[in-house]
Amino acid sequence: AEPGHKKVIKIGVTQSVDSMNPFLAVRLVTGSIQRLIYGFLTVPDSKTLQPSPDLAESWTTSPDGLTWTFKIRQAKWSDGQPITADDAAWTFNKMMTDDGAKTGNGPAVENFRSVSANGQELTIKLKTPQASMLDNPVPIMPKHVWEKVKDISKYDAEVYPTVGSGPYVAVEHKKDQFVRLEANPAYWRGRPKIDELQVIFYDNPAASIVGLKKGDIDLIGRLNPPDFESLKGDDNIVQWNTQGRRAAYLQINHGATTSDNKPIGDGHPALKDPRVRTALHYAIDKQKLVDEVQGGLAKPADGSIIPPLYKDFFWEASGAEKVTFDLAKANKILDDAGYKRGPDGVRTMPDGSRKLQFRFSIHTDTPIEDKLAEYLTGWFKEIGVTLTTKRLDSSKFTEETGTTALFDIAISGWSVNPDPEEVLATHLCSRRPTATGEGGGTESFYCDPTYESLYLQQQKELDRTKRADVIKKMEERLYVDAPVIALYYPNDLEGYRKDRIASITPIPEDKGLLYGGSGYWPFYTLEAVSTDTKTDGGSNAGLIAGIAAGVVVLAAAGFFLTRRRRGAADERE
Amino acid sequence: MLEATDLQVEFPGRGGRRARAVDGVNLSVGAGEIVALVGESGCGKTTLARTLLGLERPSAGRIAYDGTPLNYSTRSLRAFRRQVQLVLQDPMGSLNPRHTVYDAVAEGPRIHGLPDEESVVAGALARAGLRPPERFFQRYPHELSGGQRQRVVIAGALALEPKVLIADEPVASLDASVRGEILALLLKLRDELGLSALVVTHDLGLAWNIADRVAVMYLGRIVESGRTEDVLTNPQHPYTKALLSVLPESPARIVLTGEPPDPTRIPTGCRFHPRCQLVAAGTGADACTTIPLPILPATTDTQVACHLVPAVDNS
Amino acid sequence: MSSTVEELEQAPARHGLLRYAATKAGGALLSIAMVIVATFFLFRLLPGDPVRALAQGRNMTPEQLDLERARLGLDKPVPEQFLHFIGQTLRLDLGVSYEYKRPVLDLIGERIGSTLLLTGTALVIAVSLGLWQGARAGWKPGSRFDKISTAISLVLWSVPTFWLGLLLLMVFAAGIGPIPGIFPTRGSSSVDKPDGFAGVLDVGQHMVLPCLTLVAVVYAQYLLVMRSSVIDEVGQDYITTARAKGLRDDDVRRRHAVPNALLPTVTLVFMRIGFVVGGAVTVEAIFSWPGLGQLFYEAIRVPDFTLMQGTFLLITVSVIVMNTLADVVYHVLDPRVRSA
Amino acid sequence: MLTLDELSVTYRLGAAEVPAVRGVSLELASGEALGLAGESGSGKSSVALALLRLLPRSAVVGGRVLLDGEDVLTMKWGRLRAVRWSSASIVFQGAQHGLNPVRRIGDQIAEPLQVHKLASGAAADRRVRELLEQVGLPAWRARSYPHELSGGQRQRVMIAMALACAPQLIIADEPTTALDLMVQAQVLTLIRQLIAEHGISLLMISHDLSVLADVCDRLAVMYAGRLVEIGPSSGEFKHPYSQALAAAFPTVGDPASRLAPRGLAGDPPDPQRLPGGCAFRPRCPVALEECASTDVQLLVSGDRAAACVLVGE
Amino acid sequence: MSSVVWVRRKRAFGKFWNDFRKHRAGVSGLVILGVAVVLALIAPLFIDAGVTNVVSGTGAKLAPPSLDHPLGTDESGRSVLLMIWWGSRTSLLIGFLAALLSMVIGTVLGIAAGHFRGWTGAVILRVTDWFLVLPSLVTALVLAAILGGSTATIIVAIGVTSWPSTARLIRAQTLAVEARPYIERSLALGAGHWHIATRHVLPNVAPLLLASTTLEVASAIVTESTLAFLGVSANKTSWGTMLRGSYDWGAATAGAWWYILVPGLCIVAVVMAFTLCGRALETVLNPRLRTREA
Ligand SMILES: Nc1ncnc2c1ncn2[C@@H]1O[C@H](COP(=O)(O)OP(=O)(O)OP(=O)(O)O)[C@@H](O)[C@H]1O
Ligand SMILES: Nc1ncnc2c1ncn2[C@@H]1O[C@H](COP(=O)(O)OP(=O)(O)OP(=O)(O)O)[C@@H](O)[C@H]1O
Ligand SMILES: [Mg+2]
Ligand SMILES: [Mg+2]
Repeated sequence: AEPGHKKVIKIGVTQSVDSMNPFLAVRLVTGSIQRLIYGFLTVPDSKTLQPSPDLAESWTTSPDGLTWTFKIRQAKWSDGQPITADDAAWTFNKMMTDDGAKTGNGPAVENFRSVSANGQELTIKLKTPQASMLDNPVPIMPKHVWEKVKDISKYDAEVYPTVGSGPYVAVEHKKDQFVRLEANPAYWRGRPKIDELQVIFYDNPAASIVGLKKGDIDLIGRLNPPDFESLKGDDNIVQWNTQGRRAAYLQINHGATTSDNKPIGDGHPALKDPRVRTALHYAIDKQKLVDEVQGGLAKPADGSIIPPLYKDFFWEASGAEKVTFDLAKANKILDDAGYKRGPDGVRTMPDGSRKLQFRFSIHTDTPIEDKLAEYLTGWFKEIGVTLTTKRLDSSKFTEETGTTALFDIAISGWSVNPDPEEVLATHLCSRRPTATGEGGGTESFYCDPTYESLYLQQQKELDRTKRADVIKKMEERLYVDAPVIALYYPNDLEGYRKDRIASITPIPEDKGLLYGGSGYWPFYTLEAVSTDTKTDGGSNAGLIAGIAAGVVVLAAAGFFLTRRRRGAADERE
Repeated sequence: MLEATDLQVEFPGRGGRRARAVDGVNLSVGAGEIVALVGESGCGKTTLARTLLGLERPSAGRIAYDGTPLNYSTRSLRAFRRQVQLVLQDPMGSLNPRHTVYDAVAEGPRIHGLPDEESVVAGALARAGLRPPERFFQRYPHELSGGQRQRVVIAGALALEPKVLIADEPVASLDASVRGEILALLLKLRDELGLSALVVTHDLGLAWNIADRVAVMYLGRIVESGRTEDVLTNPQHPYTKALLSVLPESPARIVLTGEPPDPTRIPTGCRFHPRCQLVAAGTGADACTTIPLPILPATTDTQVACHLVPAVDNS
Repeated sequence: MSSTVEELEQAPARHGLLRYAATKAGGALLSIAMVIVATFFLFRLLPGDPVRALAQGRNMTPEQLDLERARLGLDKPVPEQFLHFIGQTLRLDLGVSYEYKRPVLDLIGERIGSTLLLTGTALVIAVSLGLWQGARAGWKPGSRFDKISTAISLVLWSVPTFWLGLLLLMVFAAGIGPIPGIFPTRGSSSVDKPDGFAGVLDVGQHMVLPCLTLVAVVYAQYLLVMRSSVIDEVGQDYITTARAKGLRDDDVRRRHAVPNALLPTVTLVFMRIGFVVGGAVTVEAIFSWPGLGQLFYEAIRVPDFTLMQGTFLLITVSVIVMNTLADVVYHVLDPRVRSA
Repeated sequence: MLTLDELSVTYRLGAAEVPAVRGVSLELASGEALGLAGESGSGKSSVALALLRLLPRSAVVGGRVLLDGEDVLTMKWGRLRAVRWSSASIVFQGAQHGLNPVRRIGDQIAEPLQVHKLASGAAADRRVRELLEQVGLPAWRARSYPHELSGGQRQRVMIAMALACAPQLIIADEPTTALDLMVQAQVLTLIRQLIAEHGISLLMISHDLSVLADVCDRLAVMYAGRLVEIGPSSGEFKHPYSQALAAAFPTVGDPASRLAPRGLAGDPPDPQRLPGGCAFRPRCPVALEECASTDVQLLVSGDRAAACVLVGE
Repeated sequence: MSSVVWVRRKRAFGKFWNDFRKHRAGVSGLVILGVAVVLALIAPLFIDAGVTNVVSGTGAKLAPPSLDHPLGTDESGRSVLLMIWWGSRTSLLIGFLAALLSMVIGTVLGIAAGHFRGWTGAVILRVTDWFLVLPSLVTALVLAAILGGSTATIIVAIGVTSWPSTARLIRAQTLAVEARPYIERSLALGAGHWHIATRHVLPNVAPLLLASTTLEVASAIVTESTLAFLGVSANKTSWGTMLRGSYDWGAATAGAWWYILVPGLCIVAVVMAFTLCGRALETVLNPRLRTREA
């Protein structure tokens, strides 16, 4: 492209980049940028979200599912060096051997026994079968560049242009301000259609909306409902509202235990009773929550922890199993189970020992959760259950709801990847904290034999359809047993300027996501409106106007003051 | 009554040097006697007065009241302060602007837990010439004239029925036309109650007005003392002579040059010699610059600390 | 008197300044030591397990957590951690950020420039404008100029910084009605910042709104302080003397009242630097200004233990240092205390 | 040279008015030294400040102040600035406050020279040195700051400053109050010597009659904003207030005052609440009935004039 | 005699009121303040915490001012007017209590630092100076983050970081008062530490303390709103949390100016009222300023 007529697209984000070193970075925004810079073994298909070839052209699995062989594509790094299986092997081996390199994606190689390379052939040996092998989140790094790094854990990777194998190359990063990416001409799928992609950081979400409306940025993802609403009515802006990757649910302390099955925490005993959990489930008007809390920009959850975006894996309740808002039914369940109402209308345990008074743990500083809490409190009151809200800052929240189990009901949620294994695993027995109260990563303290066996089954099942069936059974189990109660699936809300972005392909192509999606498709296919010039003219005009105004004001003030002074000089002291 | 012996008071001065504000003073105030302490600014008059009240600890020497040495424990200090009271220069400042006259006068009785507070206060006010006392009870200092304020301060002291009054420049900030009244009050109290008083002043006219005895202080020492008539009409010490000579009426002025001396650097020999008109005129003796003078004893007779004045016959 | 006497008299004075500066520096060091110790214990009070907080919901095995804990030195007993912390801090090592995995000092180093630029400019403007206006207002209390200035500053003084910033952003960056949004919505420079003078202009344009916000709130305080300081001087006899000498009113103010009134303000000006720093946290958050305040705010939100500790330490220590400097500067400026 | 004609000064305090000076008329001949006495609050300083229009804005000035025939009160500001200090200068009461604490005294002495364009640069320096020597201070003191000087030295600096523009008139407002006895004597000697040498007119204000009598040719006594007596400094006072004031400072050695302090009964008047008739009547030892109604003006008797009905007799 | 005292007090107050009345700004501040405080106090007679409950919002979301909702509604359809009214209770409570806390600490330490000359005073002064230079907002932010942002901790965080200036002021006043001759006189009468501190120093610093507390309340309210805005306050509805809400819910971009302006203007108005009052009190009660004005 001619200089000065570069096609530039600017994306606004409300999180700054934590580290340009993929071995260390954990933030979502950084992950999105890595997707654009580096190749992965596979990439979700733009239509079906099934794993499809990326750097790995093809792959095979041994019958026992323990050995995977990937054929690495004949392509070049952005600096012209060929990409080989050795690069991938080096990347994985580095993570397996260097603790410092585990920070970013450590768990992804946890199950690896060994990784070896032979020309373009990469062989990974696993400890146990793993169906999610094809959703490996590790970017493949150029060995010839990175092997020179002495201590990965201290390396900030601020070297530009970066050497990568994705559609873009990072050429500049200003901390807390922006990352500038240029099209990678050597990209194996072909050069992207625009010349430059800028990822611009806003600390203040309101300012980013202003920026989009003004044209300071061209696209912004991960909007919250009110900001999304405020884009309405702007002719230049497309409001992008689709199914999201996330499920929001309640986590219920149904008798938390440690990994050696010792009780932990101070959960309310009534919640151990599945009937109470079901009754609570009946007392939640999910549609109302969607309307009031999410401004209608979500889908009520008639399923479990996997959102309908992932058609293959989504399970929806039906028939008798299906729980719909019904306070009478909820009351009846509780009455039948022997939780009698006291004189104050609050139910007590059947033995009369405790009132059904639950705490609801939410985060500080999250109005959505506040609001949710108020609605739940209202409905639960109708069924004789008192709910008190307990606001916790995020570290305390994580500790109380994830390790020490000092909660009754807590807000929870998970953004699901194209392969749902990660979220399924958060409800495994092994994820409960150890006897010493450490570690874990459970989202529910759940430990259910049925669920466990189903999990093992889907892990080994390499046939996608069969595996999906097993996974749906797991979701059903969660739905019925209710250690977690799914509330709704928030929509993915984005906005972009159509006077700047000529076309952009979501992922999946049918009603998919833009910024928030998996893979690089939207930003690879992005096309800019061609009349593009640098926007400097405009901003300079503003500047000049501003300076001129300032000068006028100063001159006027100066004139006024000197006049006053001259006047005063001979008047009075 | 009140007697100071070889009193010395030091202050930490600049640069680690110590300022000897009072440098060896013997002074006594007899019963029913008014003693004036005169001297120029910074010579240590106020420090001496404060030390006599126990507000400042002497670094050497001692103070005795009625023969018993002053003890600095809280209790005995308090007891001592019922006997010896203070009147300060600035009556406005000596009264808390937020306390009424009654509160101000009753403060002493309250601290000492005297019974029948109100009659004590009324009595003290009446004695200080504020009659009828009730009319003044609820007034605030700013509603009084300067002279009335000073009377209130005196009444506050009288409320404790002290034996000795120490007055530091009691009329210096009062209007000329009012000062006579206050001085007359002091004289009257002496006559009626037998109160002793130490009046600190730089005004020789004042001393002449009311004092029985005068002590002239220079740089932390008393350089001449004796009966008022003797000292003021027939001064012996060159310093006293100079002080008297600069009074407007006096015929021949001896204006001393230089600044009031610095208590952190006391000259050797006679401490007055750098400014002494006799030394300047060359009539001084060698001793003036080299031999320190002895401290004058606390007698009531006229005495002078000067190498050039032949010792007065003390017999 | 001869000049040797003069030298004799001046020597201890100069000596006095040195000693004064040394005392002040000693005091500052003591304060810094207190800050360091306090910081350590303050941050140990933080609820929750920092390592878990770091995991941010990512699933980590107990072994990984242990590893992380060991890496951060959190597995050792508190006294040992304390000694380690002290030693580290004394070596000017503020530890490694949990979140960014990089030395806190590096992170600070990357952002301190923009903060200095913003707060420095704001401070210079606020001080000069505030002092100038305060001096004029205080010179004729009750005049129209005084009334207007005082009113403005009282309003500004009452306005929460962040709110003002938001309003300015909405009005002058977004544009409302006839007012065009001529100022950028974020950051300290454009992505395509041109070189040379145009680049300076670019940064200048970005700085207008955040700077205005900071100035507005801070300058009011300087104005009020200077005003009352000048009012204190106006009644002084030396002012009457100066007028009696036949000086013009303005000259009396400029040559006599203001220099004297400035002296007590010096300390206050510096004392308020802490306020500017505090204001910078909100302003940087609103205008996405990539500075220390933003880093600190981010550290609190994560929460990033070491980063929070490091930035807090740095901010506090620099304020202490500034204040100490102010004391010494005051000492040099005021001839009365200089040789006292 | 200086004529005050019915000068009045009234301070406005919110709604209240404080008549500080109520019709003062006097004349000061060239080369003459006039003393103005009176106790605190009688309006002495107000008179002094009114002479050069230095009063605060809350003061309303009436009457005329003729300086060499020109009315100071109606002068243009430019002219007034020119007159200030070059025709008449002031030595203030509190020398510690009359000097700017943060400027070197040399600069402060030179300032009027520069303002009135009489000298600048090296010439001004020379003049400053000269002036300092005139008041008996070493020239190097020009580089000192006020706080490095003692009270007496500062008062000398004030005097040097007053002399800077060689004015015909010096107004000295309590130049020795708050100074020590000996220092006071030094300063008075200096003033006496300077007016004798330069032929300057002097208006000296003090509350101490004896000090004034010592320096001045004529004495004026103020009470409650009025002149109550004016006459040569030698000789007996006629007004009972002046007499009482004189008696308040006893002569050492005078047996009459030994152990007999004398003063006036009653309190000084509050300018906001002056009694009708003669303002001094409530305290007057010899008050007559008519004093309650007649507001006595200055009555001339021989070489002095006094505002007392007894004087006319 | 006590009736005489009472009459005296009344007259003293009358004089004070006369002086105060002359400060028009101060009086208007006092009026605003009075209205705000009275409204906050009587709020429970008319409304309850229910108005801040999201579920009970009756209006449309972010509806502009109308007859039903004179100041519009927020993101949940709650009346901004009612929330402002109810929220004033939290804002004022935090303002007053934080100021009170800071005043108590400041007074005790200030008097102690001024009264005890030896090392006690020196140590207190050192500590005060140390706290004084700590950037108070930053410190409060850290404290609130560490202690969790309940109303009580916010009060503590603000109180603990704002006392040093009070202590400084009180110390300076104490020194000034103790330099007065009446302290010397009192000592000569036999007074002890306690007597001096309570009978002389405290009554003399009390008026200034009142003025400075008034100013302190103002800054506490601003600090609370800033802390709320920065998200460390898990408070009940206050003006600060409302502003935070307006920010979180995109009121600015949605053009819901009432939701941003009203709480902000309330803060400005009340803070300004406190400031005006405080300044007027200062001029009326501070003898130094008073003589200047005279
Ligand atoms: N608290 C103190 N600390 C240090 N030095 C002091 C203190 N009090 C007095 N001095 C010094 O002691 C010396 C004597 O002071 P003092 O006040 O007793 O003098 P004085 O004769 O009362 O003077 P004046 O007539 O001015 O009141 C002075 O040089 C003074 O500077
Ligand atoms: N700026 C002012 N505002 C109001 N009243 C004033 C002002 N200056 C002086 N006064 C009043 O005017 C009267 C005369 O004051 P002035 O200063 O002239 O008296 P003075 O004779 O110089 O007294 P002193 O001997 O105390 O200096 C006094 O009652 C005083 O309170
Ligand atoms: Mg004294
Ligand atoms: Mg005067």
